[in-house]
Amino acid sequence: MDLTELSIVSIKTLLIYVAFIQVVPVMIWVERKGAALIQDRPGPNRVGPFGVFQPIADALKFLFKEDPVPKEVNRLLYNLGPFLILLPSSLIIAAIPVGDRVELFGRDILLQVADIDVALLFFLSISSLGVYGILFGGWASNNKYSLLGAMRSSSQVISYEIPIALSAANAVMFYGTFSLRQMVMQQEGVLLGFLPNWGIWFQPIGFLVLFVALFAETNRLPFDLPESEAELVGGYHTEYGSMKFAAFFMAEYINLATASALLVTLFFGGWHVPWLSDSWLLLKLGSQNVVALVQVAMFLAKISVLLCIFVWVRWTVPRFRFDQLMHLAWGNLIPLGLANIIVTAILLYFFEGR
Amino acid sequence: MEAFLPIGILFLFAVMLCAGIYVLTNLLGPRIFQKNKLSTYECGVQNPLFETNARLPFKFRFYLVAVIFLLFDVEGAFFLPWALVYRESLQLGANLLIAMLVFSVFIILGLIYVFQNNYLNVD
Amino acid sequence: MMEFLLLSMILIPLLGSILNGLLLRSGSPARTGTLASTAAGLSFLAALLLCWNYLSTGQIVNVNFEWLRVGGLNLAWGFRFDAITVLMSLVVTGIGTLIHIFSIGYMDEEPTPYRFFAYLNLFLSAMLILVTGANLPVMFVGWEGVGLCSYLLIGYWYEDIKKADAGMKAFVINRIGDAGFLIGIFMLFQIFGTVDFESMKLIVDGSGSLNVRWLQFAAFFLFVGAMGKSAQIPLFTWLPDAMAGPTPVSALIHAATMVTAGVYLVARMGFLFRVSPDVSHFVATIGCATALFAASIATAQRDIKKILAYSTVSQLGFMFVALGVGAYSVALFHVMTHAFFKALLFLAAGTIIHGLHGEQDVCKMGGLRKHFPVTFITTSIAVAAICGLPPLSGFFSKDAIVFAALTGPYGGPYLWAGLSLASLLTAFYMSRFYFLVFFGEYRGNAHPHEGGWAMKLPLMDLAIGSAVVGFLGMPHGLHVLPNYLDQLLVPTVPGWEEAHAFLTEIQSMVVAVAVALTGIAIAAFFYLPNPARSDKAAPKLLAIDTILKNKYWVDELYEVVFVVPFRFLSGVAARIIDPRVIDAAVLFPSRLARAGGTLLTFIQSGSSQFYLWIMLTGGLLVLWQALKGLIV
Amino acid sequence: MREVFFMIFSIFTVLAALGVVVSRHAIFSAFSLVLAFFGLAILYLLWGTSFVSMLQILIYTGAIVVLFVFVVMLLDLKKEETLDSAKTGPLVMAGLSVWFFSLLILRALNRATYFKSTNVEAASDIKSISTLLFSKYLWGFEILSVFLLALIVSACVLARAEYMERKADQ
Amino acid sequence: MIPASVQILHWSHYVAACLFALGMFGFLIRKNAIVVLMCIELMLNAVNLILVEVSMRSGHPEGLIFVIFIITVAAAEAAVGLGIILNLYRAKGTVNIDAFRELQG
Repeated sequence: MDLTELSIVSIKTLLIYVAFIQVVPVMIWVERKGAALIQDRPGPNRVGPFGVFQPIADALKFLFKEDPVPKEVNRLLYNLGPFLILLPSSLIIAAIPVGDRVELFGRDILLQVADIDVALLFFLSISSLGVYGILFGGWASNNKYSLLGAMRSSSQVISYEIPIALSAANAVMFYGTFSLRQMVMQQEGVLLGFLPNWGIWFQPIGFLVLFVALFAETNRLPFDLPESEAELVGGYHTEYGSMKFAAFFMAEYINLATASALLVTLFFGGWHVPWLSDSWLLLKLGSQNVVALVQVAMFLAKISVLLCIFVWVRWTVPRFRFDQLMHLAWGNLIPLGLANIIVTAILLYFFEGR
Repeated sequence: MEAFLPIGILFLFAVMLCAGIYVLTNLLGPRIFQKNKLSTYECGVQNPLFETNARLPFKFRFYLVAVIFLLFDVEGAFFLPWALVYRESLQLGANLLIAMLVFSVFIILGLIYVFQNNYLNVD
Repeated sequence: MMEFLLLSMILIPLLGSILNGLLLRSGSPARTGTLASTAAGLSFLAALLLCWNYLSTGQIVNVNFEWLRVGGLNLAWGFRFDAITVLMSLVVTGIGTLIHIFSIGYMDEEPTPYRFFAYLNLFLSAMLILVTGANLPVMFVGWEGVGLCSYLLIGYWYEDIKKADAGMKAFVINRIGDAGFLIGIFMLFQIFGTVDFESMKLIVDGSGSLNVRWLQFAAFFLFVGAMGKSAQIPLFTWLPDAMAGPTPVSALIHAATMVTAGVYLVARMGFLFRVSPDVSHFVATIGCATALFAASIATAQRDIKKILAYSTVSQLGFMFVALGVGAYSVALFHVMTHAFFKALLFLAAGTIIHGLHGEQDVCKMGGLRKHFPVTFITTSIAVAAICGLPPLSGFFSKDAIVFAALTGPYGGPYLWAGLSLASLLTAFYMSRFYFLVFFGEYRGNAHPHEGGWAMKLPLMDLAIGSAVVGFLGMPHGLHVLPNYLDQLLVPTVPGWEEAHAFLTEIQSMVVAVAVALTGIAIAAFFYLPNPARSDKAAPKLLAIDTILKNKYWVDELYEVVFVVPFRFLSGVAARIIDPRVIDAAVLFPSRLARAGGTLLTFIQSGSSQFYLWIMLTGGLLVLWQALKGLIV
Repeated sequence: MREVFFMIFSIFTVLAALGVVVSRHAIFSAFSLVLAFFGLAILYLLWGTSFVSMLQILIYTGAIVVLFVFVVMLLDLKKEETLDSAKTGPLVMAGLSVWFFSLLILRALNRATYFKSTNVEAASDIKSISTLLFSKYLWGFEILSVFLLALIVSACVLARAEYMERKADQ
Repeated sequence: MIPASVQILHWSHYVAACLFALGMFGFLIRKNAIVVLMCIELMLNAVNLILVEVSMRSGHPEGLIFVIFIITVAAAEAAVGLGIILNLYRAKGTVNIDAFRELQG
């Protein structure tokens, strides 16, 4: 590893990391605008045109607010809480293949933080680390409600990890590799004439399980029972003020972004332009860099569509009761995922087995 | 092994971000501490009982969820390597399929057992 | 035929005792009494026939059965009927039968008479075994049987603790004697290799090269046995206490038969004592001492049976003097005569006590010649005989002994003087007894009545016997009748030739009669005029009354010398030695084990981490050793 | 380059492990356990087995320690004094001996021949491991499934949910 | 104490040894049952590390299969162990090992 390569890589990771962090203010704005639209009200429009600078205002507000630390709090874990959630969610970004590759400075740079051959497994493992933030945060703040909230939300998160693992296994079975980049490579071109060669057509149930599970994983609305204002006063982050509280939300939105990125890479062809194959694009646009640019734009477009869906679902679907939620995980999603794997295994056997 | 280097770098950036947040809030945030601010937030209900021992008497259900998650997580994890090699193995015959079917039979048995005694009806 | 007779003589009384004691157990004294007496009578008849056969044919009847064959010892159940046995068996069975008849009357109020008669018959058979035994072990069997019966009979009324103790005392002291007897038997077996009389006799008479010292020792130990059984000086205390038994018992056992067993033993082993001078001297001196000692005590006794008991001890002393000086035949002659008149005296005492309903104190009697006419006549004959008045048996046998003491092989003037003094005292106390009981007014408060004919008949027979028997052993000096007894006994018992002494036989007789008469005169002087105040007068003058009354405190002496230290020692053993030494030794290992155990409980501390720590270090050490070679 | 990382993360893991033993409250020991396993995962990465390290994070850190934290939260433990000085003497010795013992074992292993091969990073990627797992050790895999079923049953029985529930409510 | 010729020995050997030692050390010292279980996990991981290192350096991937099995067993051990500790806690109200002293002579 000589120095130049190192610097290139670090710059690349910084860029991608900053890009994903930018998602947070955008999402805040989209969320508020979306909620307003659904509830037929104007939403934030004071700060800048269409309230575009509202998120910045919120961010500054969080920065300047006081950060009260309750007395009998377990200091170390209390402070670590929010960051233990933020770290894993930001690590997951490394596995997402944003684009194909770019020729710069005479090198071929992959448009993703790290192209590891166990990317999907990496994604699964690191996402399972997220639980610690909730647990330690809830327990450390020495508050009955926060403890109960932590318990509930962590049991919800871990319960939904298994469906994710199963659907991931399903995808791996189909694509035959853990590397997300390879998966995206396999989703190029056209399928049956009129369909873009996406993974969703092959594993619709897998997509469905993963989609629902990812909702729970990110504590999005239908599943945001643990810190729902009405019941548990804010769940595990009741005791956190100002920026630490904001950290929770940043982590949540980053998780949202990575989740939708995963959905896109697994089922919606990643950075491929639908119906168009890369070679054709290279022919049309000439240089690879331009093609990469188009691919990245396509990737972002797909993600934003999904994000809007997330927001849309959040403000329309009512909240689950906790036991319904658990039942959904253990009673529906896991058996569905298992059945899905068995069915695809058998189908694969018939289509390809000798 | 080299592929994991960028992850390390990304980890560093993330740590920098968190440290930044932590430092900024401490620097910028005002420090006006009053007694009730420092007590844990009980939505206004002054209840001495909660003062002392905030740790909730244990809800055993949560422990059970964790245990069952652990075991099913292990079983789920076994699916991953299987999925990886399943497709090629089809050329060599269906023994991997049968193996997995047997494996999933036991998982289903486990699930049925768990549901029968409704260990998971977390209230 | 003769063998059968011999065996039947011995076994019939045994059969009688078994029938009475174990099978019939009938309550009425008449029925069991007659059964027992017939058994005794049959045995007496057998004895007579055997004697007639011996006297006529001189054939020594011998019966042998296989008993023990161990190592060098070849023991047989040997029974032998020779000269001495003639004499002894006649005395035993004859007097035995008379006493059986007498005791039928005596035992009329007893609730369990069959027990008494069973013991009596058993005693008879034991005595016969003793007498007819051909070798020492068989004799010892009889010896033990007799001891047992004496114990049983003395303690017949065992409810009374004193009587039971008396029985126990007799038995224990006899056992001491028996121990000496056993040691004697062992030594003899060691020396001769056989314990049969005949073979021993042949060896002693035959070879001259015997080691005399060992023989002396054996003889001495035999004499210790004799002392125990025949109540000589150190071991005589049991005989006076034995009076606790019923009177017929005293008569039969403690007068006539058992006590003479010791004399019979020494006489039978005469060939041995003949050869051991020192022991003979010792026997003589012991005999003389006992005679004097017992006679002196008898003078002060108030209990009628105690007087007779001490007189028996003294008479036994006379016999042992005879044996000591070597006149064995004379001793046996005195045994026979003494058996008759002493049994008679005892039976008379029995009738008197029976008549006075248990009153035994002489001072409370008196003037009984009116109430007991037959007893009076027979007792006067017996008293005359024992004092040694001429025509009666006592005179001949006692004077023969006194003369033998003077002229016997081991005799001497001092013995003669001692014996004369003893016979003086004998005359004195017997006449004292005679006057106190039969003369003066009756001082008791019971109304006396004489027993039936069953009691009188034996008295009369014995009286006749004690009068006539004397003529059998007439001393040579008188030249009236030949000494039939010597002719009978001398071949089997070593004879003796008189050494020249300052008195001839006739002169010694005259001196003896004078001594007797003076004794009687002194007694008459003191007791005849006023029997009432009699007891206070005589001995008090000499201020030795209290000593005599208390029997020289011999019993107390034994108590102090033996019993107290023994009790002290056993106490010490129980309190100190047992707990401290023995228990400690036993408990020490257990205490050690417990201590060890508690030490180990430290290991079982219960904390699982401690157990793990122990396992870890152990495992490490093992691994260290295992891998030592491999790595370091 | 690689040796440097080895050193850093070895020390990091050992310190974290020390944290587990020494920390006063069970929560801290759980937290340092997480760090230790994370360090170990990175060590596995440095050795080249990415699959095992991911598995380590997924199961060990993601499930087992979560269970530990759950239980710690369940039993509201007071702060406990960890090392009573009295016991440390012999047990420190135990630690030393264990370390020495493990080195002994390793030295023994070192002498074994098959160690001589250079540290070739042969078939260590995930595909080869998986194929090996499902070819040679298929039976182990099946037995594991039965084992896990038994585990589920036993864990549920041990937890005895309904009994505990009543007990907790008293 | 250890002879010089240890160049083959690698950093991870020492790490494994330390982990095992610390695990055993904690296992013997700590009074809290849960921490004891954690120390057991530590020990198991030390074994895993050795296995990984040896299998990678010798080129035989069987070691890794072993590691996978060990991980499952560790999961099993944790599940059942904690179940038992819960029962003990319910029985005695405490998790301190010294409270459970029934197994003694």
